[in-house]
Amino acid sequence: MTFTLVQVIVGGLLLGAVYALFSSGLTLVWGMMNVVNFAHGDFVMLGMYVAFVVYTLLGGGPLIGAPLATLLLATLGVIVYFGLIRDIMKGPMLAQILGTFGLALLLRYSVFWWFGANFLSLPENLVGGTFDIFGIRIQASRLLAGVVALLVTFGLHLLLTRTTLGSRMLAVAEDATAAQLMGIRPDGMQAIAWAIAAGATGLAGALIATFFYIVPTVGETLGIVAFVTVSLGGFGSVPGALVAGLLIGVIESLSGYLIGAVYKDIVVYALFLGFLWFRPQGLMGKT
Amino acid sequence: MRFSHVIGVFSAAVMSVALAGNAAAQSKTVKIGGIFPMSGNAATIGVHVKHAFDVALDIINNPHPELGNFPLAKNGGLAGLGDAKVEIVYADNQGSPATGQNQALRLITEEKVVALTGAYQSGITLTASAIAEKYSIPFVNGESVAQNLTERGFKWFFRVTPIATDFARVYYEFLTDMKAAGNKTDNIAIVHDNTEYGASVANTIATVFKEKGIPIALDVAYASNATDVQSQVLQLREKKPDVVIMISYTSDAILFSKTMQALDYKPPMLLADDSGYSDPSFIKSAGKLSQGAFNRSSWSLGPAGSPTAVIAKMYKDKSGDEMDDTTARQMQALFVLCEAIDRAGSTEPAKIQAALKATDLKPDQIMMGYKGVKFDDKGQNILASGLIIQLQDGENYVSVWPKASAEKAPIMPYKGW
Amino acid sequence: MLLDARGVTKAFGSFKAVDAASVTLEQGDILGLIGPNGAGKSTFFNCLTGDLALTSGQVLFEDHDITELLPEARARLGLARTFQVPQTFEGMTVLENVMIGAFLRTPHRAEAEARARSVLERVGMMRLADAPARSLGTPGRKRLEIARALATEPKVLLLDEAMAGLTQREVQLAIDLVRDIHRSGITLVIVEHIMEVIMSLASRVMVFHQGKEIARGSPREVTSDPAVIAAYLGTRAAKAAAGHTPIELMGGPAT
Amino acid sequence: MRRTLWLLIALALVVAYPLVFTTPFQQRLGALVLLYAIAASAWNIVGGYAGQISVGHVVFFGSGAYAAMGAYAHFALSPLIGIPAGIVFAVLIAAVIGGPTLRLSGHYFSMATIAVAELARLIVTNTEYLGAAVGLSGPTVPRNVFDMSFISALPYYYLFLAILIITLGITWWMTSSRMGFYLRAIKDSERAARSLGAPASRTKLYAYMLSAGLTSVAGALYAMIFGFVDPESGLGILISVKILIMAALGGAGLLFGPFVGAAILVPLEEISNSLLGGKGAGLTFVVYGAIIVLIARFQPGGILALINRLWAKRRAKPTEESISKEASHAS
Repeated sequence: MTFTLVQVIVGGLLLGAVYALFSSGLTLVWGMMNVVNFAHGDFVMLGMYVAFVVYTLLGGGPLIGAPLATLLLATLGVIVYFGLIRDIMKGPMLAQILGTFGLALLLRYSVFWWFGANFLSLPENLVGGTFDIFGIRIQASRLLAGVVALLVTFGLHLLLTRTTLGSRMLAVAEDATAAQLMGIRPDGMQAIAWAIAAGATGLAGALIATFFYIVPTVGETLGIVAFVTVSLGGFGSVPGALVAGLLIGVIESLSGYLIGAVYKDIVVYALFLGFLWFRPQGLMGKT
Repeated sequence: MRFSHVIGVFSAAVMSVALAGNAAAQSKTVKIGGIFPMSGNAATIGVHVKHAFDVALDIINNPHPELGNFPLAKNGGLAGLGDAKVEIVYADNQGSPATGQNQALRLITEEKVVALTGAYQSGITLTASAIAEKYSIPFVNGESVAQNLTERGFKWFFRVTPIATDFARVYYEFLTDMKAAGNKTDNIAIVHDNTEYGASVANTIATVFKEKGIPIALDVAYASNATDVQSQVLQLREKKPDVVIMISYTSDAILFSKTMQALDYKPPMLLADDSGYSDPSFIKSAGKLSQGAFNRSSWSLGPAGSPTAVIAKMYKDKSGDEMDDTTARQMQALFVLCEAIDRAGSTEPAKIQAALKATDLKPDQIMMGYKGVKFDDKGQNILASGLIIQLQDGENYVSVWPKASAEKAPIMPYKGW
Repeated sequence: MLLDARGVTKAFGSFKAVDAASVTLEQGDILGLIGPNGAGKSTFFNCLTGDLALTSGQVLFEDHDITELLPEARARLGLARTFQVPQTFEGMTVLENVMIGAFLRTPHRAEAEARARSVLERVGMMRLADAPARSLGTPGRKRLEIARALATEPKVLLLDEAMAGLTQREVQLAIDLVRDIHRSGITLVIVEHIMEVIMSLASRVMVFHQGKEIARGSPREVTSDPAVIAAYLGTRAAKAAAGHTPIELMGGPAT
Repeated sequence: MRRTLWLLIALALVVAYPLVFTTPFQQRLGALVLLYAIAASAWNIVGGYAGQISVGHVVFFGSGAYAAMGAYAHFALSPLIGIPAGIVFAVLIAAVIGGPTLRLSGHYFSMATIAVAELARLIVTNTEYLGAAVGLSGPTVPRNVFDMSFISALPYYYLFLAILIITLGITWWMTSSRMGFYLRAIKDSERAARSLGAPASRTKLYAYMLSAGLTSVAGALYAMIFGFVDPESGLGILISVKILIMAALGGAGLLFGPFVGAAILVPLEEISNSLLGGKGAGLTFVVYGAIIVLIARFQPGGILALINRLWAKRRAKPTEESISKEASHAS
């Protein structure tokens, strides 16, 4: 009993790290630019397909797939920023929902058109199998995703708090006009933020692909988790997303095991709403 | 006299228009509407069924002597309608009951289809067939298993596929035979999603088994399209059931297989309820992790040269995928419909309806492992039945039960990866 | 006593933006709040209007405790305000902006419109009634905010830098407007950087520095207070600037 | 007066539509446009006028749909009886969740409404009484006219039209009353509105409740025309998004914006699905997505806003000079 419980919690933590991983990009653009990206889940999906294509064409694992997905998605992020976001972020919030939701459909069904609707999958042993530590099973692919999640969170946090680039980005986030007066180009900073966010999302997709199925509509499933994670963590807070992700992962695992799997999402949403009541700015958000 | 004269001219005109219409219909084509999910979560179904229907149309519209006595194979077209060709007009239901109904209406009134088939998800079949009923157009369903579809008192709805009660009986008989062969089968767990499909099938199985004196020991329900199923697998690992019955769509089926491997859990016997476990993309993605999985199916390849084997090969050439049960059942429904139209010798809905009611196909006239096709007054095929197949040696299912149609013997226990 | 704030303290974390400030306002007063940037005068102002909740202290309005009241409830009692950065209702016309204020005293649209028109007449914006508010520039917006506030028929009007960003001629026009409002019997609190405005309008002045009140009195008394000069310029600069009049130093007419 | 004339012409066109386009599919398309216009107009009250972007409106939609089908399925009553019950239920939910969530600003409000909607969907999926995942069906073979199960779309069309007119009437009445003024003010600057005495929380809550009640009517009508409701089609978040997109596309915060949006999107969706959907390559959504992106990018205020702007260009615009001139003149 207790043994299984430990496994449940370990599994929940690993799952939570993955949630955190694919939420960090969303929280970045959400917090910095006040843009809701409804296409976020589909960025994850694109990262997964990059990993799949890399594997099929080159036979390479995440060692090649992940950097390539990061790079390609970062490029896409910049394109999306200049092509769409730059204009809609000045508009009402509705225009943002409209624009990014349209983008989500466009991306999802372009992939559908190209790759078809079939479920795809990478081979299980692409990332070194499963460890067994005192009977607790840890999948190497999930562990890798978890470690990368920590690194990405840490890296983004350092970038934002310790570097000139980071403080410039934050200055733009704080007040774009004032930043411009100080000689910072808001456009450039925001494009970089999109590149980083989309790149991190692509990276997440490539890693998740090693243990999840790949299908054009997978972004829908993952997107909504990212939204809850980011809201719970506080918009714009990268460490917040990590803590929230871990929390949701463990709550889902525990409630799925103890109460029943059909109720785990109910538990998560109810807790989330209850939490919003007492702390509307999220775990680590600013008031 | 003048009045009757007018009547006479009028009726002559009507008759000639009717005849012309009839003649036109005969020289042209017979249009059938196909409503399937072609986008959204179940889009893969739509992709497969299109390939399958292409093959079916090839068989119906062109002479295929290699299929022997298989209905509609000999002639090029429907013999009963002067070799009229069959054409399918497809519509995407987008996984939504509302869209499905709109498209059914469009197919009936704009495309003037003479009959409908589809629509995969039971909820959509429900709304789409309601429109067909209102417009008095036959609706032949090949794959939706919800019980209530044939409980609505409809006159124009016909279902070829076996339904949950049939499966439950198959599972019970299969497990009884397995127990007789020395396997433990008393402690049964059902794992199912809480969609209309998963919940209703799980319910029916539980009820049937309880009646037979074997209550289900563990019921693991989960929400479909899960992001994670670790806790469910751990529940199973802890309770150690003898048999795990899996009722899952493709996405969750893949996750379960991957998670079972990651947590090193193998039930002694894994019995899947078709659906996700039959999807070729499941076999490609997770077949290697699910070796020895039993599966309910009504499709089996049959010996080389048999009509089923020929059809399977045509399908593989067309789509690149192996024929699976869901696709085959959909294809069978199309054959049943076309056979009835051929027998009716007309495209009038009422005549097709009458012909469908009179349908009586023998096992050698169908491609599925049913005992035949014959509808009761609710429209349910009373001869529908199933068999058990097993994933053996790689990526192919082989039929293992009942003995009469078994290609190989069942292998125990579940091997996994 | 119209308004009485006692020991108002507002802390953000450990930082006290306003530290135990008190003020009383009598019917007919024009109270000026001055102080260098970041002195806490705007925070104090927002504590009076109810936009910020007090950390400690008490605010009385006509002897009722309004400390816990929401801004809208204070408006109903007769406390109106303008904003430092104009908060014009961009999607509305000038007339509609003023009607929002007028609606406080009447639920009827026609009545609100009539009252709004008469306020527009009074502030000299009648011809712009149907113009979209977003077409206004800074002077227009500042004036519109005053009109809106007047439409609520306030007893006390709090003006937050109503003249910032105006040209000298526009400032003069605005001063005339404020005098006119004062003559109609409305008590005023004005936060202002421009000393000329304070000098010519205020009957009493309160000076803030680092969250604390450092001086109060008539405008003339306050501007000659060494502590005030030091607060504005720092002690060294105050000595260096000894030859100049205080008004010039504080950004008076010279700017 | 000119506006009234145009309105009458538009009304005449809408009334005449099903008599001109007579095939069942065209008539049904017309009915669906009106149905979505009702839902989007109801959303517009809180999303457009008050600027509170609710993404969870499907909760109210679903309560109407379930009430209508439940009246038939459990009590063998006409689905019409379910409408008032659905309204009461929706307004109650709005009152309960509106209190805490309307305090939340911007994105948090949107997220909270998404969470509420998902919660409702999950709970209903696990509630046997509401048909769980299978859903509830209406009468397929009508017992009488009150079962609202017609073959022709015409009765639906004119019923929906009547309700749309009522919805727009209520909206118009609201916008021209104090409440409407307050809502628009709160949308532009809540702080300023409150400083002028607008009771922001209460006004938003009333708008939310009004919007919820009307949305539930739309849900009930939806269930009637399709004769069915299940958790996905009655409570799926995509319905909310669809409603929101229609309002935004036509012009949120404008009386006829949602109608214009519905009149464009519903046919676009159905026709592109009819033309492209059967090919099974997902092209419908590529086209649909691209159009939405283009509109968001180039016309974020919606199509009606563009038309209004072109219209307004013909009028003279007051300039900055005239303002200061006027001011000096008056003082």
